[in-house]
Amino acid sequence: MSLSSMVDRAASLSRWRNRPVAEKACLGLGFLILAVSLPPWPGAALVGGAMLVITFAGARVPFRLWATVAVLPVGFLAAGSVALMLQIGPDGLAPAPGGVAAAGLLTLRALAATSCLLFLALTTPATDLLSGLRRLGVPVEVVEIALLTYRFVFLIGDTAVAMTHAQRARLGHSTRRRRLRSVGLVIANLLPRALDQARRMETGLAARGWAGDMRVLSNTPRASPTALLAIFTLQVAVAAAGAWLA
Amino acid sequence: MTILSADNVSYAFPGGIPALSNLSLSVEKGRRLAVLGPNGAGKTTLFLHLNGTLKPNAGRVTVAGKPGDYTRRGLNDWRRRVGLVMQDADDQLFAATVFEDVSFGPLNLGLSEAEARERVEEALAALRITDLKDRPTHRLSGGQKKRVAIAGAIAMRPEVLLLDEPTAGLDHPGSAHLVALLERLSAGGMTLVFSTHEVDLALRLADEVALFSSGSVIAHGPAEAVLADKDLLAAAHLRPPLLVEVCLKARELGLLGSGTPLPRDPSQLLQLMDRWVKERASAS
Amino acid sequence: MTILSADNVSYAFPGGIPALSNLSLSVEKGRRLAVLGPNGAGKTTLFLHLNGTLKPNAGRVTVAGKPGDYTRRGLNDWRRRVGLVMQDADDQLFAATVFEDVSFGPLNLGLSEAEARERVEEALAALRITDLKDRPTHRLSGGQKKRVAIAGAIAMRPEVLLLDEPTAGLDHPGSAHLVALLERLSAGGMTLVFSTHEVDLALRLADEVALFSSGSVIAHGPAEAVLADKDLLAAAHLRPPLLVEVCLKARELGLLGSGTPLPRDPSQLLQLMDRWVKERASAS
Amino acid sequence: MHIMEGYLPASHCAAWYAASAPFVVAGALRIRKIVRERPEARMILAASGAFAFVLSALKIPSVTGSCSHPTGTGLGAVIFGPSVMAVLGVLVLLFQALLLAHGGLTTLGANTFSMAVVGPWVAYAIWRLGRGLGLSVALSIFLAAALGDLATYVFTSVQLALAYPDPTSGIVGAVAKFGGIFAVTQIPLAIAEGILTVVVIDALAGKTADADKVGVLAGEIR
Repeated sequence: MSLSSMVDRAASLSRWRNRPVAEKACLGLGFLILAVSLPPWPGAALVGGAMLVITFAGARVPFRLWATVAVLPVGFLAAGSVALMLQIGPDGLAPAPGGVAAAGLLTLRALAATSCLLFLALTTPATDLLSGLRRLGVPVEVVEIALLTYRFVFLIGDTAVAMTHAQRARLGHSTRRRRLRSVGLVIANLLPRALDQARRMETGLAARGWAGDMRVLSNTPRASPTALLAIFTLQVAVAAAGAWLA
Repeated sequence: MTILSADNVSYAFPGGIPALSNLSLSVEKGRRLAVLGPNGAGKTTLFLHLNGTLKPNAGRVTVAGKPGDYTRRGLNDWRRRVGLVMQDADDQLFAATVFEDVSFGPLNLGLSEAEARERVEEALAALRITDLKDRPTHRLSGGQKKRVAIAGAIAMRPEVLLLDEPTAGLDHPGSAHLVALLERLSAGGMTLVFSTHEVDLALRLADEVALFSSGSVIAHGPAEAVLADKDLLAAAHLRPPLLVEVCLKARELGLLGSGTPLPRDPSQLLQLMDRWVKERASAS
Repeated sequence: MTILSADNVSYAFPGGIPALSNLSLSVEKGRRLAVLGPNGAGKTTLFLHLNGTLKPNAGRVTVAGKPGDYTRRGLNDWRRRVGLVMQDADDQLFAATVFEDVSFGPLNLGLSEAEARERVEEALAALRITDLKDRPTHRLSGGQKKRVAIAGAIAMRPEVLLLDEPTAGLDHPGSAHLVALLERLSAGGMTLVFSTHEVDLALRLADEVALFSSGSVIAHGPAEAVLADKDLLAAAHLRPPLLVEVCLKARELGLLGSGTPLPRDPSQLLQLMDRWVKERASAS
Repeated sequence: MHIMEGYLPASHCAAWYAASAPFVVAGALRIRKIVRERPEARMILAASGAFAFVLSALKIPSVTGSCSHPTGTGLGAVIFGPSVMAVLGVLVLLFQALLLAHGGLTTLGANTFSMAVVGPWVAYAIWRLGRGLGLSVALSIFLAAALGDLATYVFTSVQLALAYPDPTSGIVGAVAKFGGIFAVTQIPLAIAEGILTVVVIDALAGKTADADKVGVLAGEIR
């Protein structure tokens, strides 16, 4: 099972799964915007702190899961920070003056923003967020394609995993050359399968009276104005504190 | 009353590969018809004709006595009356959650939100999957997906339900569950047409069996008669169900009177065996 | 000689979803072992452990008595000895033609082209599909694809062949063909391990049956004993094969001596029935 | 390598969103038109998007032995065309952010520009150029995929340099620094992706009786 289905599973089993999407989106996206627009110290630090408290104390996201997903962005951060700590002068590479501080502030902001992203990813299934895009004015066709894409990702992903297992069983990955060729064969076999799947889905939906619209009834609760107000107040408070302390 | 029929239907896929040739079949209201044949015989293609997805090259399909209407309006009406559950449930489930998915058909019928909601609740209750309603569709087991796919069809309240290989890929508990469900739907008045290559399923569930071989129906009659005819079955590359074989043998050996109805499931056979022994004991 | 074994193997998918828990199973050289259980019980996950694709979180897998070696060299050797045929043949045919596809494994073994060619010819002959060799893989029927997938595994001359749900999706002629093929392979000395949820297949083909339920083996023994134990089967959500049920009933009714071996296929049962009647006739 | 969440300042995030918008909107309008004409094209586009996502999650070995994920920009541009690829690319990047924490939402605009606009257009241009010059299909595909991949990474380095210029050598120096970290290590991987794409196109061609499978597939989408 891949990381993608791990995150998806965590989101659909989350304690906050049935919270209104608008509330979670305001919380996560609002803080995300604050994280990148406030000065990193102490603004982003406050945002990160608030988000971590909400993630672990509020939504009770398991820490181990959170950490597993966070490893990838941290890797990028480490590599990127090296660049900030060095400068290219007349004598070639040298430590940049103030580079460590710059890298530190950037790290702070990136981690705060990442904690907002992880909060959203681990409490809200991607489909809920995509459905919400409709309300933001994204064309219906694109949202529908996005939702269908999400559905196909798991079907096609399973096929790719099974194909890879089958190749390993026949030593298709025993050398780098063979491995590259094997991956190429998986991709080449995946595309016709994906298109086939699309055609069958089309027949299946036509049988259910599909005439071009993909309307479904939503069963998710509406956001409560009180909760939205509370979220907004919290964000204003964090923003004010961040700006005032800076 | 004939609710659905195919009259001398022929069809070839683009590229000229023949799929159905001069096929005739009719379905009476309220019956349970098994379309039985080996893989690749054209069962799926037939079903796609019966709900108007494919249009015959020759011959015609009629719905409730009227020739099939392939206009957009006509097809809407057709698919409202004739539901189709495909072999692979993954080909029919597309929405994020079970509730959303089942609501797709009712909304396509143009129902109001309140009516659609009622239909969904009703379909979920009929399939006893109300507890799954908020589950993501891609996290269901094979048997659950099948039930959701059927709920999606039932929510449109069709008169006929076509099911392509309904037990394919299901294990024993999964298919037992499904058979019980289809029996309940049938008891509620739904006409069922299902394709299968499993003779046991046909014996268990069907009133009538149509034997399918290379694109044509080669026999159509009461399940007991068709499934007991070894030669016919062999022509469709099938063998009689073991239950039937045992009973035919028992008739041949005089253990069973030739008028006794054939058992439909294992427990009935075991009861019959008790009777053989008792009758023989009392006879001797 | 134990050729493959899992000792107290536990495995959970990333994210902590348990799949195997403290599972032990051993396979003797030359046997035909059925791993029998409902869908989702973890049979596929077990097979992926038995060829080194997945590594247990606890416990170990041994090959010919030695602990599994997960280094690249070790895995190459392991997979040369233990072939795997997956459930869906479409997932394992990659190349454009049958011949090319079957040559994938032999070429990966580092054999010369001439040697690889010989292996391919041999595998195609063993599966009696030499006539398919130039056919495009995507134009084969389900049964043919299955045979090509098996040929692809056989061409590496494994000692053990693992088959995940070998008859899934095949109709009667397709699975009869496959069973005959597996019997030939077994007669040639190949050790076979196959997973299935079909009790009849296990009865027809296996020497030994391991009952699988929620990630563990709950029983392992001679096919006749395990498949005749209703309680054990019920614990694995299975029911006894009809053949076995009829014979157990016959024993209970005194039609069949308790020492008589159980029939493995329908024709054997019908012969037995002849004997019941004859014996009773001569007895009375 | 996608730019991670929070790595760019707010002004840069907004600017890159604005820069990629025309391409994505043009693609979306095109998709809208296709879908209006043929509602079923939705399925094929969605399956193609899912294919692109799954493809980018596969691991390929590079010439040097390290492992990475193919970008798929070259293959996508050749099969689906660069304008549709812009929308499919955004979807893939969105799913990568939400399901893998790979990339981010604030940096979605910047990542879209490099991976769904620059990469596919460079690849597409090279593919057309190569064919126009009479190069073989294999060589054209190889160059398109390898250079499309490399262009993506060079451009990502430029984006990072614009946000974080070098204190002494300015933007040019910063491009060299980020390029040294992200783009140079990418050269072997770009070569690997080029080879991979040739294998894919070759195998795809063998999968059907039609001589020109690429054209056939393109016809499905466009």
